[in-house]
Amino acid sequence: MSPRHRAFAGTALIAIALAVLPLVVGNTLGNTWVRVLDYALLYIILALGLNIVVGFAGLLDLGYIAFYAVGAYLYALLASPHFGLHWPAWAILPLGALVAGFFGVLLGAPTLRLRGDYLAIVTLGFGEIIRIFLNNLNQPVNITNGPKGIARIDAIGVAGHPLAKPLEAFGVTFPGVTLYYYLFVLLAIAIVFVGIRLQDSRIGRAWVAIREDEIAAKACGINTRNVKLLAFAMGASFGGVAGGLFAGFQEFVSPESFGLLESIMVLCMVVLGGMGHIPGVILGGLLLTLLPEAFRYGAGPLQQAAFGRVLLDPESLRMLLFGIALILVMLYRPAGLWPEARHRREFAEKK
Amino acid sequence: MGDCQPIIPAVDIFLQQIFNGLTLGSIYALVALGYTMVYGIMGLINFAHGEVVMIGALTALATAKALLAAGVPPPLVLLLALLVATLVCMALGAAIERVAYRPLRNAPRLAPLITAIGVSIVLQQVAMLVWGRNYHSVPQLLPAGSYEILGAQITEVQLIIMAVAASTMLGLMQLVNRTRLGRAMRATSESPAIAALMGVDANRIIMLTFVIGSGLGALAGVMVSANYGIAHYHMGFLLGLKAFTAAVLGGIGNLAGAMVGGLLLGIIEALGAGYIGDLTGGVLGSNYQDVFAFFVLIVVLIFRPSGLMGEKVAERA
Amino acid sequence: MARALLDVLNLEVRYGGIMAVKGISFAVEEGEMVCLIGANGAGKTSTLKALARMLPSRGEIRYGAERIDALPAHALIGRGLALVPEGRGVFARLSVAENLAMGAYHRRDHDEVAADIEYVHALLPRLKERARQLAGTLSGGEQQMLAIGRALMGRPRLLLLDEPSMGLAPLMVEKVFEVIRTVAAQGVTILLVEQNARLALEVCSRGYVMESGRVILADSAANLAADPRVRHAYLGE
Amino acid sequence: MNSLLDARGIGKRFGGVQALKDVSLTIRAGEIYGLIGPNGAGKTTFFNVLTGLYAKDEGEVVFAGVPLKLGSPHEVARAGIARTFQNIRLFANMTALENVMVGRHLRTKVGVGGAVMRFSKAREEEAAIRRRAHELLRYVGVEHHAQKLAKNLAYGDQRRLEIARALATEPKLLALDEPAAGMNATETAELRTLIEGIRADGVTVLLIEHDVKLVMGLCDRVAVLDYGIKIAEDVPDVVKRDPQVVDAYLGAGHG
Amino acid sequence: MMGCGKEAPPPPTPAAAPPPPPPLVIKLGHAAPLTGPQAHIGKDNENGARLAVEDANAAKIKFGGRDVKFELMGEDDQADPKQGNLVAQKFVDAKVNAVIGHLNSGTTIPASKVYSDAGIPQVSPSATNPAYTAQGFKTAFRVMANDVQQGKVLGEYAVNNLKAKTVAIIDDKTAYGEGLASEFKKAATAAGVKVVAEEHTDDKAVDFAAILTKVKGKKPDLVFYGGMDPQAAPMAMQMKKLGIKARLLMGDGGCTSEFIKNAADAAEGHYCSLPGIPYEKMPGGPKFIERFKAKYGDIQLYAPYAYDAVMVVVDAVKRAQSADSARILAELPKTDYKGVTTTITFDDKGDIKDGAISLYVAKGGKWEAMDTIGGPPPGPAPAEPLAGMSGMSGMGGMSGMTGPKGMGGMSGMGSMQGMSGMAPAAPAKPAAAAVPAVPAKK
Ligand SMILES: Nc1ncnc2c1ncn2[C@@H]1O[C@H](COP(=O)(O)OP(=O)(O)OP(=O)(O)O)[C@@H](O)[C@H]1O
Ligand SMILES: Nc1ncnc2c1ncn2[C@@H]1O[C@H](COP(=O)(O)OP(=O)(O)OP(=O)(O)O)[C@@H](O)[C@H]1O
Ligand SMILES: [Mg+2]
Ligand SMILES: [Mg+2]
Repeated sequence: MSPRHRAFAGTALIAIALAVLPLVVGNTLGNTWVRVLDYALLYIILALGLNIVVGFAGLLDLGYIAFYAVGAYLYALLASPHFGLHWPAWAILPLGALVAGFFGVLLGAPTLRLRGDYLAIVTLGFGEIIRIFLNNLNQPVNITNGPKGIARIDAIGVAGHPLAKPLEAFGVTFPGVTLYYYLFVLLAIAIVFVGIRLQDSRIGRAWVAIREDEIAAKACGINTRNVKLLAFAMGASFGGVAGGLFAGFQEFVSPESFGLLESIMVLCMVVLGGMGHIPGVILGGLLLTLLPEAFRYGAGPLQQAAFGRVLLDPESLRMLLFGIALILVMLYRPAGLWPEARHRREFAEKK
Repeated sequence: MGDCQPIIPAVDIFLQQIFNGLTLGSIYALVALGYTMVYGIMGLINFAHGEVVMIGALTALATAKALLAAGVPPPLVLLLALLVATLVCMALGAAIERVAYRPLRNAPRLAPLITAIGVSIVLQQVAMLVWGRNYHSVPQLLPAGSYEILGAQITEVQLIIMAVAASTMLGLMQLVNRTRLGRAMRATSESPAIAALMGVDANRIIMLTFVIGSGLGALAGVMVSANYGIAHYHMGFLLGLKAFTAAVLGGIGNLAGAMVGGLLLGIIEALGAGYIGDLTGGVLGSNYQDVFAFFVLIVVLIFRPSGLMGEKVAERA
Repeated sequence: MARALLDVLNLEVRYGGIMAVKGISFAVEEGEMVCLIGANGAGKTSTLKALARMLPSRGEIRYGAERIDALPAHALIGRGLALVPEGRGVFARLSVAENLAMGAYHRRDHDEVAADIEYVHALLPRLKERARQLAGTLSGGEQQMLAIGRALMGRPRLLLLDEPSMGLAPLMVEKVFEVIRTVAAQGVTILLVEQNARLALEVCSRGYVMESGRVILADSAANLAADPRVRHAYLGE
Repeated sequence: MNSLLDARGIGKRFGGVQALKDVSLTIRAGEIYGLIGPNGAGKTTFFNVLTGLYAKDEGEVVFAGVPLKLGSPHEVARAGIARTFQNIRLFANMTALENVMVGRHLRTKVGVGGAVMRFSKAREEEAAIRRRAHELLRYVGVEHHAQKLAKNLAYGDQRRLEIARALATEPKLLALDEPAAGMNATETAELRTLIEGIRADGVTVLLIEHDVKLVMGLCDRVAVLDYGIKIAEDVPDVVKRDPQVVDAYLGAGHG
Repeated sequence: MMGCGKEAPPPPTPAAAPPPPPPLVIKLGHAAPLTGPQAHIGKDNENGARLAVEDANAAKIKFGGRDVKFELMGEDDQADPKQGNLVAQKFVDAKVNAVIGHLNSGTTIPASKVYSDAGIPQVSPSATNPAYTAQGFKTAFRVMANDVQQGKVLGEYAVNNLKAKTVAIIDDKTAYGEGLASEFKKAATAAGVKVVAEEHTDDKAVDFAAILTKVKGKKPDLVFYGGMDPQAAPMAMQMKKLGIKARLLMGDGGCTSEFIKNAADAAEGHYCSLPGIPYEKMPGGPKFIERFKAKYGDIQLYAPYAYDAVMVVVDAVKRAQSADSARILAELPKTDYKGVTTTITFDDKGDIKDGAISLYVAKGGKWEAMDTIGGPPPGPAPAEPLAGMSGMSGMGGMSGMTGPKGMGGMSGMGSMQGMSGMAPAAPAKPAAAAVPAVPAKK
């Protein structure tokens, strides 16, 4: 087989695997795991967005979830009984990307001079400000419905079929979670594609240059302000899309989904997977979503098997194991589970 | 019409808000000192510091309860509880440093941040297993009296907290800026390898810094729980976050900055909660207290990118 | 025969898969002034770092009566071994005075430390002028002086110098070498790595030439300076 | 002769230190202009002000006939001034090749859309960037290290790489801050050939250097700074004999 | 010390000679936050549910000769809507027959969609946001008065009984706290009270000095707090420190033994409300408390409601004589069950009908019941007492009804009805709970 054929065969195989995965998982492990996969995909999209900001451009952003929130609330407000608007998802999602991108610039612009941990704390503050506004904008005019959140959001529809409803096709019933899975996979692939293309371009190089040495980058003629703002905007718009998907999938949004811990979790995915390395980030997103669920299933029964009784609360044990896993991974793979190997890529290309 | 409130605040209420802010601020400062200490040496946000504070509070509480039950007189109980908590936290700090941070000394910058988050989760869960999910009430060990100044109340506990925060800061500044150990700490913070050439055992210095920072955490924990009369395994997170914000506001790595940042944040929060409503004609209320605080933080950092007291970066192009 | 103060046997230094120093051996006698020259990337810095235990290495390093290859870096200055690292390595956020104080970190003889500060100030008056300035804001040359001054504060018996003339103005190079000579005259043993081979061979009594991680020549300074290979490769003739 | 760069009355102070005081100098197109002076004289500071990394206190610079927007490094680079740094500042974790490719950023323009869609124009531009980067690496003599991470190069090679990166921005004026530091005589001679070649290709060179032999042999004119003040400016032979310069900088050995 | 909540299942009774058919297992899902700041309340709910399942199993229910065995599947939803939906999906996959939960409205509402789609009945013990039952799902029930019901009672009580003319309102900006506070405000202003300050905090705060100082400046007669005890207790302490004389009035979130324990002497004199009738007055109440304490320690908050929620499902299962979700669902609306909190019947939305609400005052280190407003009277003990509760039947009805000693309470119409043993006629509107000048005596 020629390399071209091989690449094609590889792609086809991955495509088939991705297509069959939810059916297999749904029928063996149950739809819970398909739903877990759905969330994993949303987190992967988020992590890929944050990766642009943190991984490529080296800007530590602890308020990233704010963009997710912006996307989610935009969807919620435009497609729910709250304002009686029922826009189609396909109009809202791109708008969400745009609005979130705008918020990205809004955050980026005043913080350009800040470095490292100062930037981290300002972005954290920004994230909290957004959340607090969402939580409070039910007075004096009710915009966000405050802490009660917005319920009965329209499901995302494809070709007139709301994905929340099971679909009969090819003699198989696809439950809602599976349908969403397909949508999310497609979007995640698109975003991976954008990420890879950007990384391997003039712009991607400029981001890395800024990360490596901002002063030298400036002296090389890079307009660091614009390039940084671009990173913020791109990352934010990915977050905005993910937020819209989340709102449509969950059919409910409330401010508590957009707390600081979520930002930290997404950051963990990026770093633990391998900052700046797209496959690594995907792995990170996948692991950090699946792991706690696996612990949820494992923590009780495993103890039962090992000690004959449940010694520790499964819930505490689950979080405990999660914390320990974070520590261990970092100790043994400080650059992440699947770090960037820049020179390897370059070598491969030369041959 | 009848709702019309005087815009000029009543003196007693205003003064009370200042006291509130100073107390809260001193607490932030006390915790922030621990952050800044470690950050100053290692350039590491020790995300687990808030949890160390929590462990300090709960350990002191457990000790105090046991001692009170054994009939030990309260002043002695306080001292012993503080002592035990400090020792436990110091040991904890040493362990955290050894296990979670030392192996990552030369790792990418964000790696220790993630282990710090991991440690923080682990400490919380362990505390939950040991002390349960419930809130604990804290026996009154510090003096309970209070004074009235121009109609505003201030308790002895509050005065003690302010005094402890201020003297801790002064003590630390003395240590870091004036002593041989402090110089070694600062040298290590820049380059452990070069400091080693001067005979500095970087491992020892870093460990020591951690131990001091964590001991401070215990002190902070005791003060916090004494002030609020309540302790819980989850108390460290938010406190840590606020304190860290304060440290950044003041200029992280700078001890005086931690104090200034803490006090400022405390006063901003108190005045924010107290007066935003009146100032905005009721459109915004105390629910925007944190927005206000973060807004101030952002504005300060825009004009002073390394915090209020932060040193200019001594880097040359 | 007097035992060498520094005796290196089969020293190897690796960076990952790359071997930067490939099993070199050399010795420096007490009171001697020896130089190590070689092209960029020859492994000179790696060698000095290994001697100062800033890098892990294989092979034997004897210092005085002791093997030091298993010691941690911070244990050496107390034994009188000091390194002025390549690129100076001053503590940027410490003042000039504090940097000097760090040089005497391991010493407890406070009175003599104070006297040594006077001595260093006399030797390098610019440091006195700038005593309170943060070292990070000094010019390149000023930093080099500070690095040397700081090493002197440790009262070394063996001083390892990595390219002390780098970035110095001519007058200053003379000055620094004068200082080095003065120090050497007071009995401090010196191992000097220097790109300015001409100058190095002038002040030193013996020299080693390194290339690609190996010692390829070892001789008296005069012979080396006359060696055509050296003249061609390092003296630009 | 037409002047390429005209700096007038540049002043810069750091707290109590007046690093530059009323420094004026003119560099002619096509020459190699040396800037020397004792340590701490303000040479690097002059570079930093010129390339926009430090905000100036006083003065102005006219470059190629237009006033230079000081304080904005990327615009200075766009106007055609490129530099190297005294303490090498490469993108340590990028390969040598990528370092130079970053240097092309300024003269290329594919945006997000082009990068993602890889239109033929974008592909061509990318290929051209790569080609030019290889050329430049070859030009300075480190092409065999193209795929090594910059931080793993030997010191001398890092210096050359920095020059290649600077050249990638297509400068009219190349400002080199102590390029020969850490090089032995033979390597310095090679460097000299390189700089001469750069000049021959039409790039004006501004050189800070402490290697007097190199400066005096290479430069058409030399200016001397001392304590932030320009104390001399002339052809090397005159400067060399200027008693003030000998006193402050050269020392008796070089007279 | 390990905080281990799980008990080994009760050992199977030694089998008689003929091998019995395998028991019919009925799976109940229980979801609440078991980690995070609300973990203590979540675990409390789960414990309440566990106790109920044990009791139900001890009652040895049989359908057609087959033993029925209830199993509880407890999950942690972390009070996070996303986790809540995951847990819901897990229950659906596990084919649970009914769900008890979730604790918070923020998780209950999105999850209710999942249960509704799967046709699984859901009984929340503690979600009080009206929106939960307003979505039109046939599967959604709750055994607790919602914010509107409770807020209304509290608002009117503040005016009519506590004689407040001015109030300050504080809430924690959670769905629960703010929901309750806004309903309180509506009712109180309608009844003629002036709101002099409206302040907000959050559900993680411990420092309320600033807002309390502001409140102090406005000199209200009463301070209403919509939120939970972790904030309420320090709030009470700080009120005392600041010398605020006004009393706190709180909803169920502050109505806990933890509040009293943590606020200690600063708790004295504050008020709170709990949906339902004081436990000690319910037939199964005192015994429940005793047994719960013995097993899990103090009740945190909603354990009795979780217990009742399970029992309501068990009751429906018995009537349906089936484990089938659809059959259970058909029976649930017909519920008329005397629980430990109150007598439970549902309206057509799934809300508890005429939920009684009781008011308490902190006195001498414990909550003392004052009044009960609205709600059906606690009738006699169930005709068919569950085995686990059989011991209680003797103390049913009236014995629990003696007014709290030394209290001037028992003045609400609802309780008067109860005392006179009247049939659950049209419940008195709380507004009609006019305050008799003289405490009613039996
Ligand atoms: N950290 C490192 N990682 C990988 N390789 C390294 C590292 N440091 C040095 N090297 C390589 O080791 C070899 C020797 O380097 P070293 O710095 O010891 O040379 P040197 O003789 O001091 O050169 P120079 O005169 O340029 O300072 C070089 O090939 C260099 O590329
Ligand atoms: N960022 C800064 N903050 C404070 N002082 C500075 C700063 N940068 C430079 N200086 C001071 O300005 C003076 C000039 O420094 P500069 O680096 O320009 O000297 P130089 O001529 O390049 O010297 P060298 O030949 O040693 O590199 C020095 O005294 C230096 O200490
Ligand atoms: Mg070297
Ligand atoms: Mg310079």
